[in-house]
Formats: sequence, C-alpha cells, structure tokens
Amino acid sequence: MRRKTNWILVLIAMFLFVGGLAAAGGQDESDGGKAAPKEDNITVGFSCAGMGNSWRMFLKANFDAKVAEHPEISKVYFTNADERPEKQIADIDDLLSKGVDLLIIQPSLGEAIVPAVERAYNVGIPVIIFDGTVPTDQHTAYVGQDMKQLGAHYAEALINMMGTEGNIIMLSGIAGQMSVELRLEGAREVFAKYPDIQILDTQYTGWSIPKAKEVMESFLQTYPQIDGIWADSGLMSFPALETMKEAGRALVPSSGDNLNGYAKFLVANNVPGYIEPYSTQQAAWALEEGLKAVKGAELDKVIYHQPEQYPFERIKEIVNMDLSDWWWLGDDQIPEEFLPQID
Amino acid sequence: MRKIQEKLQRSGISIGLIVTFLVIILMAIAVNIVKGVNFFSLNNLLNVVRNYSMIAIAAMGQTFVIISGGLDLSVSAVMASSNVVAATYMTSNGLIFPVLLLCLALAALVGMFNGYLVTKRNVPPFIGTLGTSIVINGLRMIWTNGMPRGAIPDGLKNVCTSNFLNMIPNLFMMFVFIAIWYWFLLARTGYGRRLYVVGNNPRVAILSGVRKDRIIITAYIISAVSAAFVGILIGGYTGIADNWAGKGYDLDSVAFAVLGGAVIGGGAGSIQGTILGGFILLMITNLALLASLPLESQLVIKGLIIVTALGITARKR
Amino acid sequence: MIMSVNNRKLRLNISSSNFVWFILFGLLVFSAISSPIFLTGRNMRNVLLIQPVGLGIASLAQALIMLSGGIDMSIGAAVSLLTTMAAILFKMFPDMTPITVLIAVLVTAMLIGSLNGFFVVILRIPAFMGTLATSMILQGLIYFFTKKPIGGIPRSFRYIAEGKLLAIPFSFLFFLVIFGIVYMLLKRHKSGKLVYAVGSDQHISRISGIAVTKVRFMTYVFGGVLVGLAAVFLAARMGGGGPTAGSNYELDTITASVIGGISLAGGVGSPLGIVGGVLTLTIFSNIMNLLDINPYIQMFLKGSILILAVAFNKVKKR
Amino acid sequence: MSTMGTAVTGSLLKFKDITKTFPGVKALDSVDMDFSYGEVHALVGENGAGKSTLMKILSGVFKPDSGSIIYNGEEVVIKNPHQAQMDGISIIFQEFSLIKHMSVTENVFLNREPVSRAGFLRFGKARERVRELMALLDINLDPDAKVMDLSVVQQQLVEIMKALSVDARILIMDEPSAPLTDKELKKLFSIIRSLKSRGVTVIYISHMLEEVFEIADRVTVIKDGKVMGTFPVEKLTKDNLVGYMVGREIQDIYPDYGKQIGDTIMKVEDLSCKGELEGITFSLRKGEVLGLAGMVGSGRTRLVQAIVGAVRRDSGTITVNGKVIDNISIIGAITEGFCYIPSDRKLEGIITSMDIVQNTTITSLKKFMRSGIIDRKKERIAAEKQIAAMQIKTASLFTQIENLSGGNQQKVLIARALLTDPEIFVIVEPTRGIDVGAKYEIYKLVRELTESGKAILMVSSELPEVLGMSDRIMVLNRGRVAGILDQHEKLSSEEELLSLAVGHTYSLSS
Repeated sequence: MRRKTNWILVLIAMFLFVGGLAAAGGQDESDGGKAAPKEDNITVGFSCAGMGNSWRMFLKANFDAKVAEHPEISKVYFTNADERPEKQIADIDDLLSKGVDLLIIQPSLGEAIVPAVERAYNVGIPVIIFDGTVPTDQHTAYVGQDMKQLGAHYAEALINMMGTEGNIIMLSGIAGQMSVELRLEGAREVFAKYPDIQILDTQYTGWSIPKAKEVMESFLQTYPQIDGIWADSGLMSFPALETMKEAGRALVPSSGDNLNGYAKFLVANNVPGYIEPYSTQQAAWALEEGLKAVKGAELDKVIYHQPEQYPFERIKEIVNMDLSDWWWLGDDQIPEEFLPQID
Repeated sequence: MRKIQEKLQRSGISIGLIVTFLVIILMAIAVNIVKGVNFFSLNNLLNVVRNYSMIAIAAMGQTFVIISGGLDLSVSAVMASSNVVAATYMTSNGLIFPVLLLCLALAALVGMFNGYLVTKRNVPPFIGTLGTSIVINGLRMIWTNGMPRGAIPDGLKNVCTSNFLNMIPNLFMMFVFIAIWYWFLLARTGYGRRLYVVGNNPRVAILSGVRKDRIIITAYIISAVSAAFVGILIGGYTGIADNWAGKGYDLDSVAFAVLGGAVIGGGAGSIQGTILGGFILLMITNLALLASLPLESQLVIKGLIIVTALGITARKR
Repeated sequence: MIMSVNNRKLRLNISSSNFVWFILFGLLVFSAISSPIFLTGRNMRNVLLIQPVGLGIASLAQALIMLSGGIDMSIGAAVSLLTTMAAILFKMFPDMTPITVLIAVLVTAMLIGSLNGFFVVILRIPAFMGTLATSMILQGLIYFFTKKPIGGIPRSFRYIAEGKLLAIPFSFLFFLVIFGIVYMLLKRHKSGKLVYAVGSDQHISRISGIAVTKVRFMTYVFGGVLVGLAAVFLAARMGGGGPTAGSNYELDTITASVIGGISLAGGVGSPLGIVGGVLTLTIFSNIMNLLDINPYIQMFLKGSILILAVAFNKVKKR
Repeated sequence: MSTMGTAVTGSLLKFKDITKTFPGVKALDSVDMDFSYGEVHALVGENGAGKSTLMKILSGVFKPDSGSIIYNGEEVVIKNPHQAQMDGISIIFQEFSLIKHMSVTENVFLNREPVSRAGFLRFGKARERVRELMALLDINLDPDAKVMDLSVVQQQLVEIMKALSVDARILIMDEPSAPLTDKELKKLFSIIRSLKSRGVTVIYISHMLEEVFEIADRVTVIKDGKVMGTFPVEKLTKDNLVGYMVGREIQDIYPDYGKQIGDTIMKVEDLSCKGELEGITFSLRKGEVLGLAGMVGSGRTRLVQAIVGAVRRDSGTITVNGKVIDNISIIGAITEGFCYIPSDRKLEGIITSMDIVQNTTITSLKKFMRSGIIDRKKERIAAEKQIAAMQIKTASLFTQIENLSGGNQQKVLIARALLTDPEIFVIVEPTRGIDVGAKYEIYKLVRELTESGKAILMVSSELPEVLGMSDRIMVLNRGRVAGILDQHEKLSSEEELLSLAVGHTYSLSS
C-alpha cells in the first residue's frame, strides 16, 4: 500500500513539475499594445467583489438585463471574490486566462488589487471599474456615482428637512470600506459648514440590522435630543427609525438609499426622509461604457452618473408597498426574467 | 478563601469572571461620573438584556456542544437560514407557529448531521461544523438567490419588540425561560450528567454504558435548534428577513461560553457561567456605546477583557 | 521469542497527509479534462506558482502552531495589520527601501507572535480564545491608524510577487525558500522534533526534559514571523493593504492545514501536506472560475468537499 | 539470594528533611535518605506512601516545599527534568512517558537527539545507537516503528531503552517490571547488575517483593510520607518487610475461599474473533473466580472485550442463565448482568473532574432518575452506602476522585459496578499499581462477591494472584484455550501454568 501511495505521489510531482515548467517557459501574452477594436463575439469578464445581499443581486439583474440587450456579447464570465482582495486578484488572473475582451471590476478593496488591475490593463483590453476606486491610472475608466457627493447630498437633504441647527447622529456600514468612508467624508464636510449642527456620535454597524438597533437603543439612552439621522444607507436608517418608534420617541428626518423597506417605513409612518439611490444600475452602466471602449471609442477616465433623487413627496408617489423590503425603489423596470426570483 | 474558591468552582463560575465583572461595574460607574450617562438606569439595563437575550440563547446551546468536547461553528448559518425560511413561509400570523416548528425541525436535522460527522465519522468539530456552515450558506443563497422572500408577520414583530407588563422585554422573558430549562437539563438530569462524562472521558462513558454518540448528537441538535430559534427572534426583532442574520454569532457564542468557564475540549462549562460571561461582553459593548468610544477602542477593550478574565482564571487553577 | 507474538494488525497505510494527494490528483485530472484553459502556461503559472503563495506561507504558520498543539485565530487580523502597515510606511516615508519595510513588517509580526505566545503560553489562556482576543486587539489597532484601505506600494517591493528570476516567478522561489526552511526545521532539525513532541503530549514532553513553555512560545513567535512573510508577499501582490485585507485568512489557513493532514489535536502532520492542502483550495477556486460556476453553487461544493475530505479520509481509524 | 553485595563506597545522593505538601495531603514528611555509589536501592511502600513523589522531586518534576538534596557532595536545586538529565539523573516513570505518534528511535532520544553542530538531526547515528541498545537488551524491534503500534511490553522496553540511553549516574526505575514477562525481567536484572558494576546507582521501585529480594542491595521502606527505615536486604525477610510496609504482619494475603460454587451461569461456546481468538469454549459458575491467564498477546483482553461487548465477535455463542446472547453493546451487556472493571483506571475507569458520588453512580444512573431527572438525595444515599461498605477512605463524599489513592479508586469502581446489580464480574488486573495492604482488601472484596453468589472472570498478569485467587484458571495461548486448571483438588504451580501459557515446558528457576 505504501509503495502504491508513493507511486501516486511521484506521478503528481511529475505532473506539477511539467506544469510548472510549461508555466515558467510560457511567454507573457501581454504585449502592452491595445487590443484591436471588436464589433461582435465579445466576451466579458465581471469580477464582482462579493455576493450575498440584495443590492448585489439587483446589480447583477440589471447587468444581465443589459447583457441581453447586446447580442454582440457572446459570453459573460462572472467571478465572486467573497470580499477578499487576494481572491479577487486570482479571479482577475483567471478571467485573463480565459481571454476576455472586456473586464468589469467591482473592487473588494480597491487599494489592494492595483497590480491585478494594472496587469489586466497591460493585456490591452478595456478595464472598467465601478463601485469603489482603484488608485491607479492603468484602467480605462471609472464608471459610477460620486460616493463622496452622495454622502454630501444626504447631509444637505437632512439639513433641508431639519433646519440648520440641531443634534444628529451618524450611522455607517463596515469600517474600512472605501465606499463607506467616502460617504462619511462627504457628509462631514457639509456638516462642518453648519456650526449649529452638532454631531453627537458616529458608529459603525457593519450593516447588521440587529447591531444598528443595538447602537440606536444606546443612542436613545445617551442623547435625550436627536433631531436627525444621517445614515449611509436605508439599511441603517430603517432599523434606527424602527427603534425610535418602539421606544416611543418622535420620529425624525433621515437619509438613506433606495432600499424598499426604508421607503415603505417612511411612507407608512409618514415621516419625512430623503432617498438618493446608490444605484443598482452601476454594473450595467459599466458594461455600456465598456462595450463602447471595446468597439474602439475613447472614454473619459471618470464617468459619473447621477441617478434620480427622491424627496419625500416623490417617494410617496412611487413606493410599492407590496414589494419586498429587499426590493430597490425604482428597479421595477428590470425585465421579469432577470429579476432575482420572487414568489 | 479556599472555601470560597471551591464554592465558586462548584457553582461553575470562575474567579476571573467575578473579578472582571467587578472591574466592569467600576467602569460603568466611571462612565456615569464622566459622561453623565447611567448604565444602571432601568431603561438602559432593559435595552442591554433585550439585545443580550438573543445571542445568549444561542450561546447556551453552544455551551452544550462545548461541554461534549466539540465546537459549533454553524450557529450563524443556521440562524440566517431559519430567519429566511421563516420570512418566506410565515406569510400570515396564523402560520407563525407551524413555520417555527418547521424551522426547528430543519435545524434539528442540521444538528444531527453535525453530530453524525463528529461522532460516526470522527471529523474534528471545528472543521465539520465549518463545512456544514459553508454548505448551508451555499444552499440558502442558491435558494433565495440573494434576496430573502416574504416578510415577517406583524404578530412575530410585536412579540419580539414589545415588553411584558410594559416593562420587561418579551425577548428577555423567553431567554429566562429557556435558561431555566437548559440549566435544569444540564445540572439536574441524567442527560446533563452524562454529557459531562462524555466530555471528560469518552472512554469511561462508553464503558459505563453511556450512549456516547447519542449524547453528543443531542448536544449538536440543542445548539442548532437554539440557533434556529434565535434566527426567528432576530427576524421578529428587526422586522426584516436577512440573509446574514446573526453573522458573527458563531465566534461570539463560543466566546460567551468560554468566558463563562467552558473548556474547549470538553467536560467543563455551565449555563450560569455562559450567562454571566456573555453579559460581561455585552456590558462592554453597551458601555463603549454609552461612552461614545470609537470602534477601534471597543475592539481593543473587548480583547483585553477576554484576556484578563481567562488569564486570571488560568492563573488560579 | 515471546516478543514476536504480538497482535499488530496490518493496516491500510493511507495516512491523512497522503490522502490530500489523492484529492489533489483527482482535482487535477478533472480540471485538465473539463477546461482547455486549465493547462495553458499562463493559467498553470498563476495557479501553481503565484496564487497559492500567500495562503501557502500563512498556512505554514498555522500548521506550525497547530503541530505544537495550538491554533491561531489572529492570522487574518495580523495579515490585515501588516499589509496596511507596509502601505502606510511607504506612504509616510516614500524613500524607504523595500528591505527596511520588510524588516519593519517582520519585526512587528514577531511582536504579534509574541503577544499570542504571551496570552496562550504565559497567561495560559486556551489558544482559541487567546488568539481570538489578539485578533480583536489587532483589528482595533488597524482602525486606530486608518479606516481606509491604503495603496501605493512601489514596484520595487511588488517584485516579490510579480518579478521573475531566470523566467521563474520570484513568488515561487520566495515560497520555495520559506518552505525549505520550515521543512528542514520541522523534519530535520532538533527544534522541529521538540514542536512535534510538545504538540503530541505536553506532560510527557515536560518530564522528558523539554522546556515546553519555551518551545510553545517560540512556535508562536516563529509562526508570527511566517505570518509576516505571508503579509509581505500579500502586500506585494495586492500593492496595498487595508483593514479587511486579510479577512477570513484564519479560517482558510486552518482549512488548508486540516485538508493537508495536520491534526487539530497537535503533533501529527507534515509540512508537505500543507502544499497539497493549499494547492487543492487554489485549484478548486481556479477551476470553478474557469468553468463559470455560480458562486453559490461554488460555496456549496466547497463546503461539501471540505466535509468529504475530512470525513472520509479516516481509513486508518482502527 | 542477593549475592551482589558490592562494596559501598560512600554517599552519592542525600535527601535531607524533604517535605512536600499537596492540597490536603502531606505527601512527604521530613524524608531523610541516602544513596551510595553503585548500589541498587529498592524503595518500597504502599501506594500513596510517597515513593513516586520523592522520585519526581529527584527528577525535577516537582519541587519540594522544604529540605535539601545533596548530590555529589554539593547541595543542588533540581529545577526541571531537563536539568536532572543534565546532572545524570534518569528515570523510568511508572506511567508511560512515550509519545505515541513518534518512532522508537525518536522516543529513545527525545530531547537528546544526536545532532550536528547546527542542530540538524543525525538519523543514522540515532538509529545505530538504538540498535546497540537493543542488542544490549536483546530486543528485536523496528527502530522506525511508531510507538502507538507497539504492544504494552514493547512500549515498556522502549521506556527502558530511553532511560538507559542517558549516560546516567542515577537511574530511577518506577515499577519497570509491571508488564514484563519473566524472561525480559531477567534481562533487565542483568542490565541492572552491569550498570551497578559500572558505578551507577539504581533506585528501584516495585510492588513485587520477589524482585526486590532478587536485585536490591538495600531497601528503604516509606509509609505515609515517612521513612520507616533503610535495611540491607540480607537482614530482611518477606514477612517482616511487608510488616514494615503496612505496619502489620500479613500471614497470607489471599483470603480463604468459601468454595460454595453453584450452577453454571455463563457458557461460552466456540467464540472466535478473526485473527485473535479461535474456538474459545468455557463456562463460568456462580460463586466462582475463573482466572484468565496467558502471555501478553495471547488474546486475554480481546476475549473479555468480546464478552462484555466492547468488540464484536465473529462467531460463537454466549449463553447467560440459559439465554443466548447475541452480539451486544456494552449497554446490552450491563442489562444482561455483566460488569466490566478495566485495568487502566485513569484511561478507562475514573471520571477525573467528578466527585466520588458521581463516579459511583454513573453506570446505574437510571436507578436514580425519574423521567430523566436525577434524584440527588437518593443518589447520594446509595453511593454513601456503597462507599461505607467498601471502606473507602475519603474526607468527603464530594471529594474529586482524582485525589484518592489507587486502591480507593479501584474500590469506587467496584462500588460503581455493584450498583448495577451484576451477576458476572469481569475484572482486568484488579490490583495493578495497588499496594500490598489495599490488595488484600480488594481480594477480600472479591471473595465476598463470590460468597454472595456472583461469578467472577478475572484477568491478571500476576501469577501469584491468579493462583491464589482462582477456583479455576483458564490459560490462553495464541488465541486458543491451552488448558483449564482446576484448583479444587490441589493448587496448581506456576510452572504448570506457564508451560500452558507458552506452549512448552518452561522453568522459572532457570
């Protein structure tokens, strides 16, 4: 038995050795030049940062719907980095091995995938980044929303609703994520302009609803007067308001993205709030721009889109109280077959 | 002094835990003086115990597994799954109870599978339950496609967010009820006694006619069922189905139990210890929030508290 | 002679460290058949010589600590901290040479290892909780310095991951040297014997005259250094770092080690198995990407394979 | 017998006023002893008398509370086992100190591996030295075999090699002979003699007084942590030595038997376990002690395991009280009236973290439960009764069992078995590691059991014990019944038994 095992070991070792040699000897496919424009039979690689929440599912649904509009796309390869930069680097390399014509990247940790992005760019294909910056010149374009501005819009809308003086609390998602930190930064810059706005406290909630409620409960404990809630997402303002309601406190203005649960709560309780989506269209936008690049167009380095903003009156008009809490306000236009399956 | 120590040991609560508890009480007083927020105000205490109740139920389940010599890292996967299943099928108030039973039954299957891996296949619990948790998460995501269906019925929301006699959170009442049962099961029944024997010396257990595998599998079932129940409570508490409900509760529940005197490797641990250990960790979080400490200090303090409590206990042994 | 009458049974000699090679072999054959791209030079190089290196070195650290009877739950946070630290150093002192940064990272890593050693060995806190506490403390420390990811690690440093020496990726040589050292120390050096002995049975080691406390402490310190080396490679590969750069690394390294045949109870396993374990994980992820498998199904398969690999390699159990 | 009276050339080691206290127990009380160059110094005393503690102090495992050790004319402090080794003090521990995942060679040289200057291992050299040691001891083992694959005897030989591989000036042997066969014991003795002639001091701890008389030059008796005296071996007789040890003279350590043997209670027919046991047939009667003897590896352990359901049998029938019993689990065996008292108390017997009551009742817990709940008062009363009947010496019912002596632990195990109302006792090595006084009490207990009609199947490696206690003796040889000796007409001799066990004539006094 032992001899047999050794035999297999030797076989594997040989296999690895041959493979390694082949790998070492193989030339880099990258020639630094730009790939020739292509009009059809385009393969697309989509390296996503992670899956597993509704926003990402709608992002993918919008993306898939967009793919269907483009018959020149022959195949889409999709990888999931599970929020790990190292996995994403491997994913990008794997996609390059597949020989895709267009690479769309949603960075898990932008700063930590720079070399992979540069490698991809040097292969000569268009590399489009969205939902999180990658600090390198070597990509074709950044497509998406200005996250700092989004945070600032939330802050401004909050001040519009509550006035230029009062106490606010800030609720953020996962510490260390660029998109989270930029929203926070944008908001702080706005609040800094209003000396009578006092930021009572800022806490990260890890985008966990029970955690948000726990944090809010202790805020209510500590601060008798809260006039507004700045949250970087509906996922945080929704439980915060819910907690206030349970505690019997008067509901206050808040900000957030287009999570249907948040919108439904605002309307049901008739409390003013401001919604500006962090759009689930972004992957679709990136695809649209990327295809232009594949076909030979020159793109700007940064392409910002501004989605529709929803003041409270507008929310009341368009909210669909029958849809799931995890739906996204304004995403009704996605064709049925691409939607995450719903009963 | 030795007498006190022995008493404590028999009561299942370690010295380190008591010392740490006193330290935190002092911290709470300090916060009160400096920041002017009173930790001990009834309202705040009720808040703390409400949050505490859910994870503590899971941690008590975890305690059974740890005493048996195992570890259950599939707790949060089970929570999230039962949360999502509940939201999907509890379409009306009338269905709350049957669906609750369905979730608990499914969880029992998961626990059985964990137990099977650990007992019949000799898989290290760490890896076996980690594998189970990845599989369950995968299955759930395939099923929900990332977006939980359905909604939490109002009845469940009301039960989980309102208070008994307008004062004590219902969640806490449930916790107390379950805690008493679990304590009784562990300290007063044949099952509990045998669980300790199995965790302490599995060989003796077999030779004494204890059905070792059955005891261990039951421990995993208790843990999984507790987790599933908590998953549903989280649903009621937050009012929204969440694919990642209870994220991070695996390690948290282990931390509760170990801080409370359970030993990874088996044979020691108690419900009362886990309750106190968990309460200490929750107090730290709450105090940090009351004192407006930023995230970074919260993490460091939590780590240091764990080290202190366990370090003192280890020294005294 | 009476001695020769014994009841030693013939046993199937598939020890768990060998078992991983069966899995790996199966995976290789499956991959080679199912995807034409798998065997291309570019993919082979990525998957065999570059992608496994970071996890490989970190798993060596985990395996070393597991062999001594411990476990290290702080590897993820340590990798995050150390990569972030490298990036911060380059940002604050752009003129710093890569060697200086490397040394600074390794020294810090050693301190982290010592902290683990202090908690677990000196304070005698159970390894799982002690290192978990370290992990919390380290994560907190990162947030003290920065909440944002930090990039900008210069090309000279990135050579470690991207460079080539005589047409061979430098990353591979980097791993080979580290692996060689760990292997020699564990299998051919007295200190390795001590680690195995202490991991198998602390009491017996102690009465055999082994300075158990010292051996265990040094294992954590040396494990820390290895985590530092993994972080150096990852910083070079990622070109930056951040508070979540190493998330989940502790569980990945444990998974790789266990698949590679390292016992969670200590004292059993070979560093060679780690190579098998890490390659298995890397190739699995690669072939899943190449075959464009739905991420959730990937998750399900990964968990199933983990369970199967561990649950059914127990041929030798008597 | 002892003709080896080597000239005593002065003191090598002295204990002065050594005291050591454990929680609640004074293990050593002002011990003064001295050991000479090149002598074999036996240390005897009941279990728990403090011998092992004293030796653990000498080898650096424990530190004394007070007192001093004078070694080679200088006062020394032995901080840890490593330092003891460096000072030339080597020990064979009573409990195995081998690492089971490691090979023979690795174990022999653990922490003293032959290494190059840079610390790299020299495998060739280590193996070579192991072969030398094996040649010296006339052992035939694979130097690369894993210890976990070795039998108990083989492990003990590795243990001895490990101790001998140190260039020791003092060699402590704590019960080295327990698992050894006679031939190996003789070999061990000849090695001890040659060590002695090289000036090595051997401290020999044993319960087997025959051995002490054969090998020792001087004997020190310890009782309750105190030295009762040191005697040249020539001045001692077995009786007065036992007298010093237990504080009373024991005429006959085996109690008389009642000889009230009743009907057959169990019949085993043609029992086989593949590769280990073949065609075992015998019967067991009420009120009888059936001794089960045989060399290590003869299948004794496997046979009792097959009977109590710890392993499956491949064929054969077991009939208890006329009822045929299928392959059963241990739980089944307990309900059928079997009880099993294992030899390795620490591994298979006691539950270390629990108290005496809980240890006593674990097997019969059902009796004290009502719908799953333990009636703790009932449990305590039942345990108390047994503990009193067994005369277990303990401060409290709630003392952790770890803190009891070996003999008392064994009594707890018997009490545990009794609570299940068994009819057939299967006892393996009932007195392993138990001192003379306690042994007698255990024997008495066994006799009382037979008088109340219980049947006893007793496995023992100690020939005098088998011969003294058994009504009949079944001898196994290579998995088969070599013969059954009936002791009623006349007592069998050790020679008769051994010749059956090894399959040829064998003389003890060769």
